[in-house]
Amino acid sequence: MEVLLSSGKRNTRKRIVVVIASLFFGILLFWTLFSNMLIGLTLPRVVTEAPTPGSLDVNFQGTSSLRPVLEVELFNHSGEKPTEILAREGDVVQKGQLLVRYDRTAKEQQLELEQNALQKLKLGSKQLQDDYKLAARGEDVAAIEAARNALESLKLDLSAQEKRIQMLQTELTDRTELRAPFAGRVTSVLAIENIPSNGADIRLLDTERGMQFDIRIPADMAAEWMEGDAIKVRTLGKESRLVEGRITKMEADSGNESNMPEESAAMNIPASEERQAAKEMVQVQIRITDKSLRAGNRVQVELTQSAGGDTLILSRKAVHQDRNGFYVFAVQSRPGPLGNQFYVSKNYVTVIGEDDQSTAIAQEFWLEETEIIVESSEPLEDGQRVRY
Amino acid sequence: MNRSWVRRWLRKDGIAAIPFLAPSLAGFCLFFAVPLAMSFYYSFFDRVTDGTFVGLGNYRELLGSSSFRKATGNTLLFSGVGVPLLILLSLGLALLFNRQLWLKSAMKTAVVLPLVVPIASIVMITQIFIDWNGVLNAWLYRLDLPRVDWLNSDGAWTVILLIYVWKNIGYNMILFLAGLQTIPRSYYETARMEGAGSIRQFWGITLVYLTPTLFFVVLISLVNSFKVFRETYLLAGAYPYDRLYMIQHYMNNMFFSLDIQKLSTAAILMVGFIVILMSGLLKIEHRFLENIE
Amino acid sequence: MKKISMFIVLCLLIVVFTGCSSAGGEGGTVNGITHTPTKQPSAPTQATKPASMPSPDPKKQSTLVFSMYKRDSYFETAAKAYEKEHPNTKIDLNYIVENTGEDVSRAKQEKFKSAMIAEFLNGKGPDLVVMDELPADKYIAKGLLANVGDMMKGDTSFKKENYYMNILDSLQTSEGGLYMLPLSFSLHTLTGDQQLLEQSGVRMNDQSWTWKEFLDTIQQLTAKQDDRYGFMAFDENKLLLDMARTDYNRLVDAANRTARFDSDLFLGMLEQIKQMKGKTVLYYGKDLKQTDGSKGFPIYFGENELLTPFQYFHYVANKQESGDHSTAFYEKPKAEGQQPGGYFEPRLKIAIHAKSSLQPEAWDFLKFLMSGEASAAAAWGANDLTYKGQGFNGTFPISKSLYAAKTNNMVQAGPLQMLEGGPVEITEKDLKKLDSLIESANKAIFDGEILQIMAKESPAYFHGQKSSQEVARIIQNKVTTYLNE
Amino acid sequence: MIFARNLSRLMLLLLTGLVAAAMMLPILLTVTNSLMTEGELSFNYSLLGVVTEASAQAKFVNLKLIPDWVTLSQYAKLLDSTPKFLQMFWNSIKLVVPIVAGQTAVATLAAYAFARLRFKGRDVLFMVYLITMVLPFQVTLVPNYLMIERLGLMNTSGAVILPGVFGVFGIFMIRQFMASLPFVYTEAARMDGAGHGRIFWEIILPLTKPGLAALVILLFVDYWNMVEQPLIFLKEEFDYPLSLYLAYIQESERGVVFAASVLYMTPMVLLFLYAESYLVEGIEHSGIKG
Repeated sequence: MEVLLSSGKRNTRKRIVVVIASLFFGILLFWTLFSNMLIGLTLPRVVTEAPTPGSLDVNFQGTSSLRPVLEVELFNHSGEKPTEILAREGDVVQKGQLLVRYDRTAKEQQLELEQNALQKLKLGSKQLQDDYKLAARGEDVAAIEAARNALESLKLDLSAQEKRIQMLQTELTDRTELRAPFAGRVTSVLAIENIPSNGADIRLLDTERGMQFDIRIPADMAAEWMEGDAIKVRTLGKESRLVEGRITKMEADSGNESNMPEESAAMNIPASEERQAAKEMVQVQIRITDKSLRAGNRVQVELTQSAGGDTLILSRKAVHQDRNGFYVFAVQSRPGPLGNQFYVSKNYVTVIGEDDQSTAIAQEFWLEETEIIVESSEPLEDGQRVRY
Repeated sequence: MNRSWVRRWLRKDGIAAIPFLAPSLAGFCLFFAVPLAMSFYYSFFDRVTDGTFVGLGNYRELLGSSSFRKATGNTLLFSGVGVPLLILLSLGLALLFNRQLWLKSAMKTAVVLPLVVPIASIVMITQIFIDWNGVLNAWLYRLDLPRVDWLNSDGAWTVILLIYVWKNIGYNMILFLAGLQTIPRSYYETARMEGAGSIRQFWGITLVYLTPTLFFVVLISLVNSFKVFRETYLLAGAYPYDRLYMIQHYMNNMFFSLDIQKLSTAAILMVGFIVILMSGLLKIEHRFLENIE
Repeated sequence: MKKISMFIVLCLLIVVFTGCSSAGGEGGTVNGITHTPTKQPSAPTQATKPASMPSPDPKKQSTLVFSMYKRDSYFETAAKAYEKEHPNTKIDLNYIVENTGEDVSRAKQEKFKSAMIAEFLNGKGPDLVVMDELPADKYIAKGLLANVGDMMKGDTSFKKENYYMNILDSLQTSEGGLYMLPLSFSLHTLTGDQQLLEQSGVRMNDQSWTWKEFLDTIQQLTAKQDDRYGFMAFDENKLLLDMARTDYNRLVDAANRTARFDSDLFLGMLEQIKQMKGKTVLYYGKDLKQTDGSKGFPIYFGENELLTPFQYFHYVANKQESGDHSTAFYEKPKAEGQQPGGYFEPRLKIAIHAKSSLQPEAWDFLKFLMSGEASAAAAWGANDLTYKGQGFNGTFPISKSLYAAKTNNMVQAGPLQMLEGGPVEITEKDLKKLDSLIESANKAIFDGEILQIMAKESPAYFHGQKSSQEVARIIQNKVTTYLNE
Repeated sequence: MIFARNLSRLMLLLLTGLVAAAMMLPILLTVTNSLMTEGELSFNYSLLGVVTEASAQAKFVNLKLIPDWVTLSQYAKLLDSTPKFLQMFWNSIKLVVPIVAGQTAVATLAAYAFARLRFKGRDVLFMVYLITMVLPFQVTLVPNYLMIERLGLMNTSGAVILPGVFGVFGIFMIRQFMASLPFVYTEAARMDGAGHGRIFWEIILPLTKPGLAALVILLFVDYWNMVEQPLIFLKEEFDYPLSLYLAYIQESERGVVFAASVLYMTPMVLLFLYAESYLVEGIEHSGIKG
């Protein structure tokens, strides 16, 4: 009897123990799965790529704007207001081509006046000639002398007046017109019809001599060049094309960047002075003789150099920089309880070259078959666990 | 007549034993016998690899080591006191729990629980008590007595002994309880009918039929008395207070000194001691087995 | 019946046979990882020391196993670099922990120690091993490490002048063998204000002073002036360790297995350290904390461990800020009659397994490691103040040329920006001073079970919990146990 | 008479109660401490192992049984931010369950041979078995390491499980139980011509039930607590069992050590509570009459 009772009691106890045990293990199991999921979710998410072996053509792109080799300003010296402007901006003009006509009326009136005065003088000279003839017949030496003087002075006046008229006449033809002194292109028309101008009226570019620009180029890329070498230059704008340029001047860069305000020679790197400073630059002047180019046009010099033989190509976003140099975040996988776990490891690399998309880094042992982090949802640290 | 029949079929058991023994023997050879044999081999050489045979040189050196002698003495003392104490206490408890008792189950659980306490907790709780700033010293302070550095005093020995007993009493009790179940109740009933008192029953039946279990418990208690090294080591390090410096410390230190020869030699000596002890126990057991045949 | 006995005999035979063959020379393959699969089990593999180190056969395919406790990126870099140069050699790096931070409990360290013992004693083990976490003296005593000193001598391509031979020479054992090569080291020095010390008129000679003389000097110095403390030590225990280290031979007689920690010598050390506390000796760890005067203690001498050249300048700059303009470095006290020369602490000590079948390859790789050719670190910066995780790249390298390259980098980089205060110019003159400090270092800082026992027990005295005799007795007991094992 | 019997019962109860209380104290301490906040713990035990100045006379570790504030924060922290803990918990299960099952099976068979059969060299062989049980781990570590490596088990759970399965403890223990079973039980079957297989399976095994229950409990406890083997033979931390987490718990994790201990103990306690009923199930209940 007692045995039966106690065995019944025992069975209930066993059942209780089983229930508690399954509860205990159940909770732990649930928690194991749940917490792993939770931790997984809180990890920063990263996007990776594998560096591909190959040589990156390191592109150098330098842009600069053209400036002319020779450009002159044409002035109206008459001070008359322009009446007709024949040239338009961008016109290609021949030597001697009429560009601007100026107001002639003032000059013409003056000429008329002068001619009238000449007429008067001529009339006066007839009188004096007669006087002189009369006096010459006489014996009065003084009178003869006086008459001759008067006639001489009048002749001088006459010739002076004639010269003036001549001058006025040339002025009338010359100064009332602006003609191209050389073949070229009108770069700008400053004159405005009917308004007298004080400064230049037309700016004319000498197309024979062409355009030129200055640019800073990494020394190692420019190493093969000499003055006088030809170089391809790309024009920027709607109709981009390649034109031939010629190097006119090369000099080592002074390093003082304030000297060149214009150009933005850049290796397409995140603005990092250290990097710039690290590269030796050369100042190059290139002349282009292409008629279609205008001053101020942006031109671009594109250079490619194969960076090393043993390089790996990475997305540029993957390479970061700090005080000690360039580094990448690699993904390291360590086996974990539920499959592999991934950790960030920071590794310094040697950057060999870059273009706007990718970076070439020196081949290093650990880079083989390593996933490099390109993007991350959070800032990363060495040793951090991530998911991807 | 009966007896000779038994003997005859026992003799035939050799073949029958093979299937029972084979799995165990295979694994045992691989993981235990070979290492044991190698240890034995090491104890006669001066180096583990390419050593030269030095005969009993290692043994001589070992016995000449005062630290080894100290360790042996301490171990003998500890086990000599600890094992009987533990067995007495656990047997008493097992007998107690084998009777009808209120809240028996709960108390039994309470006694067994120390078994499951992880070493880390044991060490930490011990430290709470015996640390320089520990509870024991706090009590001493309240009694206006000076503090004691328990780990560097003879008190440490008692502390370790307490840990040993506390931890293993449940272990032994389980064994005894299981052992007690193998004694048929009918024996007691017969004895009671024959008018034997409970003390007589204990000596005549319980203890006799418990002999194999007892044999086992003695050996396990001995093994466990060696295992208390783990706690000692975590509490007091590789070089504890003199009295606590046991044979396990010696062996452990020899291991980390790469002195496998001395380690093996010490182990072989220890084994020798245990073999003698066990032969004695086995002999008693045999007598018992013959008794119940 | 017969079958049973046959069975038992067979089993025992298996036992004995496997036992013997395993115990004999081990050269077999394990998991197919290890090299030389063909080797007579009984052939003596005792390292026959080559008169001249044969250069490794470049055509031989080999895998060098290199074990260490902690992962070190320098080794990884170097291994890959070496593999690239030697396509037929593979380096198998084994480490237990990523960094020591994950092993606060030292469980892994215990594992590393045990595994190494098991491997070495089985005649396997790595070809190269970093000994920093292992008891090197025991390994040497058991003949498990190859004498790299001999390899060095036998190798004509090894250029001694490129290395700090003073460091290597002082790591030789008493028999003249050199079993470990440190890849780097740090310097232990005293610092003081030269001008001030000269003005004080107290005679001193840091080339030869013992601790007693040094402490006497301090006492004289502090007797003269009032506002300056004598010596800023890190704490009592470290001071005791330093003192015990110099007098180690008088405290421990390993040959006769006796210790003299109960002697007046040791008791004197203990008591002196406690007595001098205050005016003469300050303890960085405690006193500075209590007064909150972060820099405010004017002292005559301080002690310093220089891990990097950077620290040298950093320290000098710090002193300058607190008013000492002529900071000079002095040698730490040494035992009586000892050669002049400062203390250094070897780091990343690498040994070659005496039974490695790839010793020439291992030596070649070790040479490569020492040369620092694969060192990636360009310069020292403020982040490199600590040794932690810097490994080889952080500390003074054993290679002179590497050191020169690094310091050159430092000079090139211009003035050092300190964590606080202004930048510090690094001059050739400063570097020369530092050079002489390095060149003169010839005493290795060592550690061991005995010193550890001492360091564990003595704080009880310094904190006033026990008497010096009590502490000395406990130490004496434990050390005696240790020596007599 | 009745009074005296009750009195002695009461006395016994009191005695065992006292013993039980003393035994329970450390466990109670563990459980109650596991319910304290981390702050309370560090306040109580910050002085542990610290060498204090002699002047700091009255500063002691604060032993407290009842938490100021009962909280499950330790458990939450342990389960939430220590994924390692749970991983190790399952590792323990994965290691211990095969060992216990394997050793029980192997040992029961071998024990039968040692206890109930008689063959030459039995006692010697048994002695050799026993010796290996006594040796400390370090003694056989070097040859063991070699063996494990040769078998290709290094760094796999097999390196821990297999030696466990062939452990000697079970053989020894079950042998003792079987040895003490009176021969009369098997004689009848023997006379009926039953083979050893049948005798083992139908008679001896049911009779050893309490022993098996004890064995399972003790084996589980032993292997749940093992430290050295997994530490040496397993490489990766995520393979480690819970015992290693606790044996080498870090200073910084002290705040969760009590909670970890409680969770660590729970499976063993549950197992004991479950198996206990078999443990005390006497022979009379097992249906065999002598």
